[in-house]
Amino acid sequence: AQDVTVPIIVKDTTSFYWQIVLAGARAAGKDLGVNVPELGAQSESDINGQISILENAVAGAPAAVVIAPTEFKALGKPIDEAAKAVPIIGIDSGADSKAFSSFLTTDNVQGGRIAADGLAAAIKEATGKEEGEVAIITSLPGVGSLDQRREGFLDQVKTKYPGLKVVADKYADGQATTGLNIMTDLITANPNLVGVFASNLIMAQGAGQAIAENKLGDKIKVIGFDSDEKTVGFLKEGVLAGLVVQDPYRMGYDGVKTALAVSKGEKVEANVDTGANLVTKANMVEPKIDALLNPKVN
Amino acid sequence: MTGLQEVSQRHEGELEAAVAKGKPILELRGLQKNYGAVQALKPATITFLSGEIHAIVGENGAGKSTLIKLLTGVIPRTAGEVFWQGEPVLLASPNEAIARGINAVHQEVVLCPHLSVAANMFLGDEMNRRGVMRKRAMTNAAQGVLDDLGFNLPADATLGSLTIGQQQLVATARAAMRGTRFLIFDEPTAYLTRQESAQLFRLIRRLQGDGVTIVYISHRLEEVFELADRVSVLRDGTHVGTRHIGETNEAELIALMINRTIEQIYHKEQFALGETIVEARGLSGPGFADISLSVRAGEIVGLYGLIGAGRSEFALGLYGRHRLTAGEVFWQGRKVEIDNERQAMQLGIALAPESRRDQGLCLNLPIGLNINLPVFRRLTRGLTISRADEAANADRQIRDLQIKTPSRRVLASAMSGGNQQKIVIGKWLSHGAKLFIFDEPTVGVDVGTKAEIYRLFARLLEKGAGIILISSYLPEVYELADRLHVFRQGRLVASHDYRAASHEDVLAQAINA
Amino acid sequence: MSVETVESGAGPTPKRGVSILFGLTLLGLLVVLWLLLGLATSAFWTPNNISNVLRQGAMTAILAVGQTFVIITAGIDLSVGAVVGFTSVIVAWLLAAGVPLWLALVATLAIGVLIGAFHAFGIVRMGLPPFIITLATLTSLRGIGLLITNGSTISITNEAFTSFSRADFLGIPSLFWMVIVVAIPAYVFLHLSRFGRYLFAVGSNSEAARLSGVNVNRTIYLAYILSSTCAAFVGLLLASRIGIGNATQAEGWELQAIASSVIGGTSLFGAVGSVHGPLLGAFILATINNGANLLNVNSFWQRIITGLLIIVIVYFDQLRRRGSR
Amino acid sequence: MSVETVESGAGPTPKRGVSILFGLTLLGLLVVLWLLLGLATSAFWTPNNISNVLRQGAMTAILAVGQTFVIITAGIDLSVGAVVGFTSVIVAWLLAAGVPLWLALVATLAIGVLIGAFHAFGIVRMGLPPFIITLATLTSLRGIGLLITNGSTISITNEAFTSFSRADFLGIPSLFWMVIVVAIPAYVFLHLSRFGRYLFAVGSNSEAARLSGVNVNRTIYLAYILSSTCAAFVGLLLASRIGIGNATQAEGWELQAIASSVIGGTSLFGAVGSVHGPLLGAFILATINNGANLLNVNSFWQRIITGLLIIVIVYFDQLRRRGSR
Ligand SMILES: Nc1ncnc2c1ncn2[C@@H]1O[C@H](COP(=O)(O)OP(=O)(O)OP(=O)(O)O)[C@@H](O)[C@H]1O
Ligand SMILES: Nc1ncnc2c1ncn2[C@@H]1O[C@H](COP(=O)(O)OP(=O)(O)OP(=O)(O)O)[C@@H](O)[C@H]1O
Ligand SMILES: [Mg+2]
Ligand SMILES: [Mg+2]
Repeated sequence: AQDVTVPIIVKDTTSFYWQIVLAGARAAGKDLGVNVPELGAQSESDINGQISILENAVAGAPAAVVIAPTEFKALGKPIDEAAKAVPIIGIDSGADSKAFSSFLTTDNVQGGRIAADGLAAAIKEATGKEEGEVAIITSLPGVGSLDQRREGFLDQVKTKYPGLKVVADKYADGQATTGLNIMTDLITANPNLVGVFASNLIMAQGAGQAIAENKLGDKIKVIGFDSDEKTVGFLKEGVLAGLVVQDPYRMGYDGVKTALAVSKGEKVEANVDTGANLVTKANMVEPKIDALLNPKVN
Repeated sequence: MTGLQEVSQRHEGELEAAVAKGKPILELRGLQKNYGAVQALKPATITFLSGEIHAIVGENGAGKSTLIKLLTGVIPRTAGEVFWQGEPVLLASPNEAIARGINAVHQEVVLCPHLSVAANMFLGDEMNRRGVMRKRAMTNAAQGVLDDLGFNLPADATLGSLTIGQQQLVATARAAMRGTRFLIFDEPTAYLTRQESAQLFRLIRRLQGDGVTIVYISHRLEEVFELADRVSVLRDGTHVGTRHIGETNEAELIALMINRTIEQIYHKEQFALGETIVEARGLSGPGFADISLSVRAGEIVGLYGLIGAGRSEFALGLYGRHRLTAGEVFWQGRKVEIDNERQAMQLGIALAPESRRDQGLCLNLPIGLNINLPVFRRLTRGLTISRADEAANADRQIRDLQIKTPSRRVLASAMSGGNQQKIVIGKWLSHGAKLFIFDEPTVGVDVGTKAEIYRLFARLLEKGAGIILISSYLPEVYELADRLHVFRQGRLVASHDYRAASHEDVLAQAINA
Repeated sequence: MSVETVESGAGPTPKRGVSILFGLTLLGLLVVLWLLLGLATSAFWTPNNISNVLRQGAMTAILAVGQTFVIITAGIDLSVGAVVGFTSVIVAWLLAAGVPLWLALVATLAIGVLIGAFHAFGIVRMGLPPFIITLATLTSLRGIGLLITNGSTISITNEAFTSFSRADFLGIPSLFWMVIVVAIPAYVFLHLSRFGRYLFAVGSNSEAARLSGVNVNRTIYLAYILSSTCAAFVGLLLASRIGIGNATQAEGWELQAIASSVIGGTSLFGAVGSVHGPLLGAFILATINNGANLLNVNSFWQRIITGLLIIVIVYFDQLRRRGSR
Repeated sequence: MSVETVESGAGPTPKRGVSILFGLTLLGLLVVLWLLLGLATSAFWTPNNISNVLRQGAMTAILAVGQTFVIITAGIDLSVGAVVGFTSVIVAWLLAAGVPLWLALVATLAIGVLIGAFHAFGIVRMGLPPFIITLATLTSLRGIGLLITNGSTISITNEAFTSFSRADFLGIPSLFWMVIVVAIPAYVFLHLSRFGRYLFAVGSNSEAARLSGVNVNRTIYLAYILSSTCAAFVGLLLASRIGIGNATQAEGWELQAIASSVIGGTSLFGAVGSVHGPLLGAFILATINNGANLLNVNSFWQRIITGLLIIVIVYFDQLRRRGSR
């Protein structure tokens, strides 16, 4: 019955964030009667893997392809190439291509800025002033979206919060345990640390665990990125001061919906910003935020 | 024309002019080698004359192989000088020795088991045409050499699929064909039978006729007297003398070697034969077929045959290592199935295998661990091994077998060839088995220790054990076996009682002449 | 002590206690590192930081010990990282399903045993190279774990379980106690019992071991089961430490475990290794990371320095061992 | 052909041509896979998709060939993935600095040569285990690459360079042509020249090789330089394919390369291996991934299936080889 196929290619099938995107796409597929193969690389840094998957997906002659490009520059040409055969819808991150039929993205640089704002606010709430030593932990080097968050965060701190001093700019290896180890060592090495930005889910889990272990939630404010049960729990307990949350479910859902529309020749909006929001203990009960924190994954 | 001549002529022109026959070609002056604190070779001064066959004899660990390794550039010397055709030479690498025409057949086969026979023979000296190897030509040439030498071996077989003895022949053929002025054999006959030894001797004489100087190391003194022009004796790393072969005798050489005399090497006591320990009826398996024989308490059963006659395979089959395809085994009158080595050991069978390198020893582990390996279960008290018993057992074997080592903790690989062989034997002496299978037990073992091992056999028999003795050295099985079985091509072709047949008869049966 | 089993070179003079000395000297290198770090940063020698180092090295140390058993038999176990991630999922899943804690722990360890047995089965019965069978389970286990969690994580709410990894006992982190709990029986097993000797014999020459009556197959089963069980145990510790079950965790830990083992003097060709070596190797690596963090070394320089230090440490160790010949 | 080098067991009768047969039968398995996929999905046998498979297997295939040289000498090269990432950065950096294309290519390959020479130096002169020295460069090279790019990526604007990897020639993707360009000289080198034979000899018994006058050190230099140069070459191809230089790319490719090699019949104990085996291994892995994508297999199931298929393929291969003895 479902002879229309719209594959969705995410960056990394093994993380919760992308599972929410896929869940949204799946729901859209069900609602619209479209077959939605869920594809993705093995890790966010696996650019070549994603290019291969894109090639394979196009070979199946689908109606359209929804893709979250792992790297801005690298995916440009392959997307140009693919767009010759099928319409391409971009979600989450951009790519160096003009061939997209539509774009539903979060601005990760903006996400980094929001994190900086959230961190400054949390520090001010705790100490009364926007001053002190802060640090950033990036899960993996060389990953486009993480780079952009880091860039946005550092830029915002520099321009807007001169009182905040970035004393450490660390990269981990994508492992929660490494995030945890780096965080404990940061605590040891920097007794005056007041804030940390852990720029993805896994690092927020690791850093949060270190804060919880050392019961430093009041002293060191940690802002994470994206959410799951664990980090929301941390937020409730006051271990984490805030989370920057995107709307992955909507990206997936609307991505497929838009793709179907494009394949039918309908006119669609070229650029949609799905937005990023700062969630704190205070606003987490708001229905809109609550929906973001508890996506309908299954 | 194919064969040795043709192939070895490839290098004739490159080698330096030969020294006149009878003049010194290679002189050692105070040559010395220490391994750490061990003085393997004390300052030795020996002169080798062009065109002679010069034998070197000495006990296990006397330093013979060390001397050879020094001359072939395998190991660096500690002190001393070497003069080659009157010039001092460094001999710092195997390449240098090879370039001068010095080659050796080492005691342990050092070839590449994964390569073919032909590839091994030409290794480092390949025939090329425009950068591409001439594989077919090399295989043909190698086959030519093997055939010429009378070695019945396929040049395209993988080396690792050959028996140790066959591999030794390959090493011999290889050394012989490499355009050589000076050729050293380190116990080349250890794994060979009479038949192959005779071929080897013909080869050696032929090389001598071509003007090659030969150094020949052996523990078999009769070979020395058959072959050599002169003989040098090493004892404990010291060169104790050189004799013209006509001016000495076995007794003098033994006295020089071990500093005492031995009345008799073959120690034979007759014991009253007890009940039958094991009986094989029509056993068949990989490499042997329809073998029936039995062993009684107090009896040595000898198995003789040429290389590849199937004796080792039979022993491994009996021991449960190889699956039997037909036949029955009776253990003390009861029919038994032996599916694996552990069952064999539980019944009371011990096997000292033929190849110490491949089957006998964990070379990079200490001597003590090797000796105790079969008996760790017995040495275990509760959860852990009793350290005292472990040490005591290892030290006892080291003492009984005169293994020349400062300690049981030394790695087996640091032992001389003969001493390694003693470890293989020592593993089983404390095992308390009823049936001992010794496959080539005295390969590379010096006369003194040989006599000691034979005495140990007698002690085992006295305690009511039986022994299967497999040997390619006819005098050994002939003098020791109460009953002698001759194998040929996997079958048992003849059986004799103690000294019932002549050497010649046994040999003829083994080669079907 | 393990004198009999460690010397790998062809040493003519028997050195009593060479193995201990070797252990000590690697320990010496570790102590030198610690002293230097103590001079360079005041934070290093605080009790808190020492606890951190002990905690940070603990999991790799346990993995490395298990891995060492396998490497001594001349094998390799690439699956340990995946087993850690997988068992962290299993225990989280069981706890989430309301299984009692003790049963969840036992069941998780039992799964470790099964995985090891499967590896040995593949090697012994199917004739597969250890590299292949453990690579295959590495791949498959991650897949199964991801299926169970649906690509996400399972939070662990059992307070008793998650607080364990944070706890101290006699001032020493519980995670480090776990290293001791593993290392002591491992030492007895490898260096004092006959099974340990059999591992070495199989790794050195399995044919000789077989003809000496060693049950080679059982020995291989033993080695792989021990390695996987150590990994499952680390999976429990990891789940306790980060409070989640996540199938993609512990990625690349197999390389760290093997590296710790080799730094600790184990030979990948088998028959050479100890229990204390890998432990030291793991804590050397943990110290390098901790020190770099304390000194706030740029993360990229940290990688460069780690690589260089590995070369330097193994080189000196090598030199010393050659010298002692 | 490489008859001499494949059989390792103690077979009494020598088998001529076993290696060719072996290669063919692995090829048989690959063909079976292709036929099954052709039946299961109509998209598989489209020219476009075949191009995809050839393109996707190409880089691993080249790495696997280089790796095989090292493994045949009983070594291992863990650094290849890192070298790929590192050299992709180098070439991007050089191009960004305005260096002419040809010079950038040559310089990048030269860096591959240097890295390989460094490995061999560590092994031959410093006595380090191959595992350690290549692990150390793996770590350090990623660090240096990240330093150069400052943790980010360097874009490549040279159109000629980036369009290369997408180009076809005679209907076959240029990436696959590169496999052929590497494989043919590799075949001549390994199976027809004496240097190839020396690799086998060193892996089989390096002492025997030395006594035969083989320059063992030079042979080891050769093996590691070839492996690193292949990796640098793949770095160029990757840079061309993704149009950027990024030091963290190609993570874990060393395992894929080793796996391809082992699936292709190479023994990690050395002295057994070929050029065609690793190529087939790499394309078998690429086919599995491609097929799973086409069949829309859940990506978690895909991992599970990949693991199982590796076991099945190697098992059958093993069976056949045992049978042919
Ligand atoms: N690699 C080594 N390391 C340390 N000691 C060694 C090494 N090789 C040999 N030795 C020692 O040097 C001495 C001489 O050994 P060598 O092999 O020359 O004896 P051999 O005369 O050939 O004895 P055999 O008749 O048993 O072969 C022995 O004590 C032996 O233990
Ligand atoms: N696994 C095997 N399957 C079939 N035949 C084999 C096997 N192994 C060896 N053979 C062959 O069986 C024959 C007997 O070999 P074996 O080693 O038993 O001889 P042997 O009498 O002990 O001779 P020696 O020990 O003097 O070399 C040889 O031709 C050998 O090639
Ligand atoms: Mg000797
Ligand atoms: Mg035999």
